[in-house]
Amino acid sequence: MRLFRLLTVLSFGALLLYAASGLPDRGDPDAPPHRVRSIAGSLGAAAYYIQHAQSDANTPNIVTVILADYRSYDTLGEATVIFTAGIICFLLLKRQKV
Amino acid sequence: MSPAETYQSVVPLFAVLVSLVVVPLILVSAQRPNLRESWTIGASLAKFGLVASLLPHALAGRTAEVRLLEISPGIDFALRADPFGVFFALVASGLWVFTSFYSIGYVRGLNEHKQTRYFASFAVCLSATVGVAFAANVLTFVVFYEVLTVATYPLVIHKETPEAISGGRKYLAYTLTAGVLLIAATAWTYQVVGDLDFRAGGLLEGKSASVETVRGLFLLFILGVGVKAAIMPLHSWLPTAMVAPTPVSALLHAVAVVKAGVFGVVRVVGFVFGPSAMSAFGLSTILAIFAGATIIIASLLALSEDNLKRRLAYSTIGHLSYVVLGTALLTPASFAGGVLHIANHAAMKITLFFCAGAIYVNLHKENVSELDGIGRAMPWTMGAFTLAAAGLAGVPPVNGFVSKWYLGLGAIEADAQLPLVVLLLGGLLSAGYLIPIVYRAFFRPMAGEKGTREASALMVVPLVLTATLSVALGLAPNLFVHLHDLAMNISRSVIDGGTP
Amino acid sequence: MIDFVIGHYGYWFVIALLTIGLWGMLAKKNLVKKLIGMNIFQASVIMFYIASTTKWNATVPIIDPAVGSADATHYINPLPHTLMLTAIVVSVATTGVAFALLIMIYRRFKTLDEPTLLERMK
Amino acid sequence: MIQRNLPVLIPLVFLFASLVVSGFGIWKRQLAYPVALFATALAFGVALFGLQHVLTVGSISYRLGGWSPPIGIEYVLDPLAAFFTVVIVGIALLVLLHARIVVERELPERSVAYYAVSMLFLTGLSGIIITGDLFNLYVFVEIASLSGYALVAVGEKQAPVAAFRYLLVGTIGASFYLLGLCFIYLESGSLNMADVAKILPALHSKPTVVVGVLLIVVGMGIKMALFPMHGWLPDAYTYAASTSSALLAPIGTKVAAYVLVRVLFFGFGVEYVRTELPIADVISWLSAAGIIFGSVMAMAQLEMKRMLAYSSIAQIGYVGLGIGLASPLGFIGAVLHVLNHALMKSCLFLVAANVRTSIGHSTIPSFDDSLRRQMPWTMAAFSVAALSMIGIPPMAGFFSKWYLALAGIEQSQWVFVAVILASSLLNAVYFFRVWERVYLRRPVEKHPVVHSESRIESREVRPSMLVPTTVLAIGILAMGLLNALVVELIIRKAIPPGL
Amino acid sequence: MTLGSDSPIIVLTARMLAPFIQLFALYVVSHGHYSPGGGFQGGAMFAASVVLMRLVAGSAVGQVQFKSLWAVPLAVFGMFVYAGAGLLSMAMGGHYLDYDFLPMTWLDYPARHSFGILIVEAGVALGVTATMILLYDALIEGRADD
Repeated sequence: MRLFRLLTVLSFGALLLYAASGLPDRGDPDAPPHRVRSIAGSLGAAAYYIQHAQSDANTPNIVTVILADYRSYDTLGEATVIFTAGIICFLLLKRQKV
Repeated sequence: MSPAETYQSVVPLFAVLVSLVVVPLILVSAQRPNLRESWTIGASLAKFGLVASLLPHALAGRTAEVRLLEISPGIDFALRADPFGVFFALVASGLWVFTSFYSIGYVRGLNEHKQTRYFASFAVCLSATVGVAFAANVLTFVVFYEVLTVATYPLVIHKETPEAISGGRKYLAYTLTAGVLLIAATAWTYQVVGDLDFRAGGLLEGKSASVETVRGLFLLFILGVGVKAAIMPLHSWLPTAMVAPTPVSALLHAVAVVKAGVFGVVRVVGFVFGPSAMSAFGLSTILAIFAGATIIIASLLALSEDNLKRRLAYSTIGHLSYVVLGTALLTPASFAGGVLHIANHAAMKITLFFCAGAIYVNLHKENVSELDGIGRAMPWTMGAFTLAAAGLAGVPPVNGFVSKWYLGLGAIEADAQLPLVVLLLGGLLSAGYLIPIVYRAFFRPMAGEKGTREASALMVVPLVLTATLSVALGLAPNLFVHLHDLAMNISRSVIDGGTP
Repeated sequence: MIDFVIGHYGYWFVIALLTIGLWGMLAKKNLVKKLIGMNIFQASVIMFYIASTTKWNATVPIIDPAVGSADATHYINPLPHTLMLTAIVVSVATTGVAFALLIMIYRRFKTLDEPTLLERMK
Repeated sequence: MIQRNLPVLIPLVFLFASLVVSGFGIWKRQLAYPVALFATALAFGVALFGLQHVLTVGSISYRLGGWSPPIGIEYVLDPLAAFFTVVIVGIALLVLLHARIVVERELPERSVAYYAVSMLFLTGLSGIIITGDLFNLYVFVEIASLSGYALVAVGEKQAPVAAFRYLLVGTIGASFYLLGLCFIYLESGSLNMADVAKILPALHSKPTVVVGVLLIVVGMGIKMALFPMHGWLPDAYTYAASTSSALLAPIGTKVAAYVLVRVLFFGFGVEYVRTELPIADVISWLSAAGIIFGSVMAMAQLEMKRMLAYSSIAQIGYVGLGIGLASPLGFIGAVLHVLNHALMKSCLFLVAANVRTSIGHSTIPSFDDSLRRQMPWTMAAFSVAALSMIGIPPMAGFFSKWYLALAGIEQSQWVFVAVILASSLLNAVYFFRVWERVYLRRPVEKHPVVHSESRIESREVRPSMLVPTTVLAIGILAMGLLNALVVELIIRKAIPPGL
Repeated sequence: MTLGSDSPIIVLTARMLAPFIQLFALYVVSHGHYSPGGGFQGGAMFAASVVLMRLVAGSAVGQVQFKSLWAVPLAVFGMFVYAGAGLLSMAMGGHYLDYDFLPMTWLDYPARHSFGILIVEAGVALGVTATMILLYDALIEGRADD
């Protein structure tokens, strides 16, 4: 059983190494996520954010703009996650009156 | 005859539904037995009336059809009262009338428990049987076939003894497996043909399909319907299921369930594969071999069985295979004989089971060896028994002779000696296992007290009537309901390739 | 070859961390240690995002008025940072719920050792 | 305005409901249940309206925050999503209708938080279904998962352990998804599903993409309890509170299956998963193994909820099989089975809850005849659902198997056909075991009572519990008869492009 | 319930530290537009100050600073601010969370977005603060009698 687990973990690692070998070099400025346009011609989101954050939201911190404007719905979900965790702890740990 | 024409009519639907509708009524009136039973009788009469109203059209070659809704894209849930369907529905619903009266006498005579469940399940069964008869395509057929399987189960285990429960398990194991195979066959057919409507002369007719496909399909179909038809290696649920109350055995194991299986075989052979495919791929030979073997082996097993109902069960197995054999021979006469035998055997076998039930209710005797001299105690019952037994053996005035005659004729037409021998041998063996009972009943002295002690009129009258019906149909096969003409029509339509 | 190693060694560290985390979750007997394994695993996923979307010669994604925003190559990709901010919060929330569960388990069974726990669950 | 904002409304209704429930429920405990119920009913109405709208007018693409897709997050309400929301919210509505008494009994002090968490669970599920963004999907998966763990944890004594194990495994699954998404993002540079679908075809053979797809499939496989990744499920469903099992089992795993459909067929492309990287084959073989495994294990269980849990593993196998076959018929079968199984499983779990409420336990060997006499309606519902699970026509369960069998035959996958059909019989065995006890076994009593059905007092549950159970049973029957309607009107329109 | 520390040094240090942490937290929230920071970070810091007081002075004293009872309503309020801002923009005819449609006509296009971000961040900060306190209270509850 332990051997089986070890094999699982090792094969997982090997799989990732195989995948990583195909990744672009770290820091390559021309890697797909950084491009202005994707190979299918659609906008590259990251480049758009960098170029337009200031003019769209008057805010120099691009991360904040993405977080609370471009992808604000994600952040609503994120806040909901943490709210969920709070309610769950309330649900699970509130002592029942015996 | 005029070419087949189809007209829209909801009568087939009503014929199916009428017994389904009374189920809630039966359940509601559980506390008032008389009302409850009157629902059953009313439904049975209504059902018979509805089916009978379709008869003139069927004789004229007109087919009533009702398409309800699509249950799968391209496949309708549809009912079609073609001649064969009407024929079978007529037999089933007609005998239900008798059985309804008989059942009342039987369950009250024995003070059975859970009578409500009993009558409710019975009504569902009949709906399913008529549904099987009128199914316009294979999928609709499968639906009713499975409903029949499930609805019969409460009847099989009705006594709730360990024996009944294990019999029920066996029954379900066989029939559910068969149902699954049938579903597979249906799905496969749909993929091959793209259509599932039954068609006289064969659904596969003119469709290109490889030998393997057709053989595989045939195997699945025959395994699917063969379990209910109790073709030999698949038969063993039937004797076990005889633990059910006798009216159940009578109707379901003489008419509804097993006949639905046989009906399915005929449907598959005549309306899915068609005679040309059957003979071209050598399928009919295989089927005939199994049917012939079943006739002989089942009859031999019946000889050695002491329990009356089980003996009758083996007899049923044998006689069902007459139908299958007739179908497999694929000549006009044999096909007609097979179809006729569905009705004739039903009338005779229901009589025999009614008699067995009457004996059980009256004298609590189940075994053949205990029946010494009861002919004197129950003359009407045993008289009817004698007539039916003679009919099964193929003695002329009774209707069994007619169908066997056509079967024999068909065998000669097909120039096949072996089936002829099997038919004759089967007849002899039938006599062999039934005549000793008659002999015991009338010529052996009775043990215990003497005197006439018939069962209640509710039981005796139906069984005398069915016996009379058997004789009447033997004397005049076309009596009342023109079964004979109908069978001939069906046979012609199938064998002559779709154009009646 | 050297280029390949220099371009990829960062991934390898993260992958090592990932396997360590997974191993911790699978092999450790103590539930808290399993939870630690889970945290390592989640953290290394986050690191993988950040590590793999760096950009050489680029600065943090806060617009510098002196540089302007016309050329995207001046700033590193802000999107993974945002995403991982979310992932971190998710990870915190998961850990919180996990601790709540662990407390429940401990209150009921007085142990967090898996074999003992399985023994007591019967 | 409603029409334009349709996609976002359903998650929002649930989100606000959870806020209202937890905010006001603190002071007025009695308020929690009606609010939750009302919100679910409202969401159901919106979902139905959405379905109608999508079918008549067409899919709605919604730009959250007003940013067009690759920049902002996109919500897509297409026929598939609309159908799934209707199923999920509808089932949730019935389960919640049923829940009041069970929750009062099992969690008397904590009902407010419980309803709040259920609302959050539904927020997560509906968000997963409607979103068109791969990362947003992860966020909602986490909302649903976290609340799922909590719903499991408030059960029997062993429930927290089961929930903790579920949490560990579920987090692995979600992290795998996230990791896979990272690979996809690194190669495509986009998170929008439609966008990724456009970019990926050029990159299909790259090891990064292959591994990314694999990781996502494994991650979602864990969430949907696909065969060798099912370990968390039986304990979780068994020990969870009755209402939780009824809520989780029919819809929880289904949504993961939905994600698989979404991501594989809409995100990566049908051709890719069918031919270039035969991941669909793997899924279908695993599912087939899962069907057999789940059914066999279900036969060996003595506890009704546990039996149903294993049966869920088998049933999710049907969905996986349909997805794996990657053909229109298989897709129809899978999607229809999601609906059918949701109906059947929620009905069965509600039956289990009713039995527990009435006699305090649901151990199969102790069932006997008296149960049937005391709870005739519940047991009738059980019979209907069980027959449907076995696949007796015209019950709903038959038809999804029918489509799957058609799909299997179409592709000459005889093993799958055999598995589908054989599992019917296995289902028959384990449901029949219960059935036989309930209907035929005489109670062991000191003084046997014969023929006194009127004397046995009815212990049938309250109408508020009985009605949802019977409605589901009727739904099973109705869906069987009307399945062609659903298939023709909805599912056919939802078939992914290229299938 | 925790009892808190006996050491006056710790208590005093914490008491002196807490206001500064809170102030910095507010800074982090409001300055999120210009530097790393924002609602989550600020909220977590604010919660840290409250938790710090509970740790050093005991839960009972901590109640004076922030009542446990208020945690859930505050979290709900924070969430409501966020989700409500979205709803408001939807009600004004935009998409959900489209700050362009917030009813603040006196602001120009980018400024409306900037303001929207601020509202949302504030909501997040409130929610996170309350939830963190909620988590701490829930996890710590009943510790003494274990």
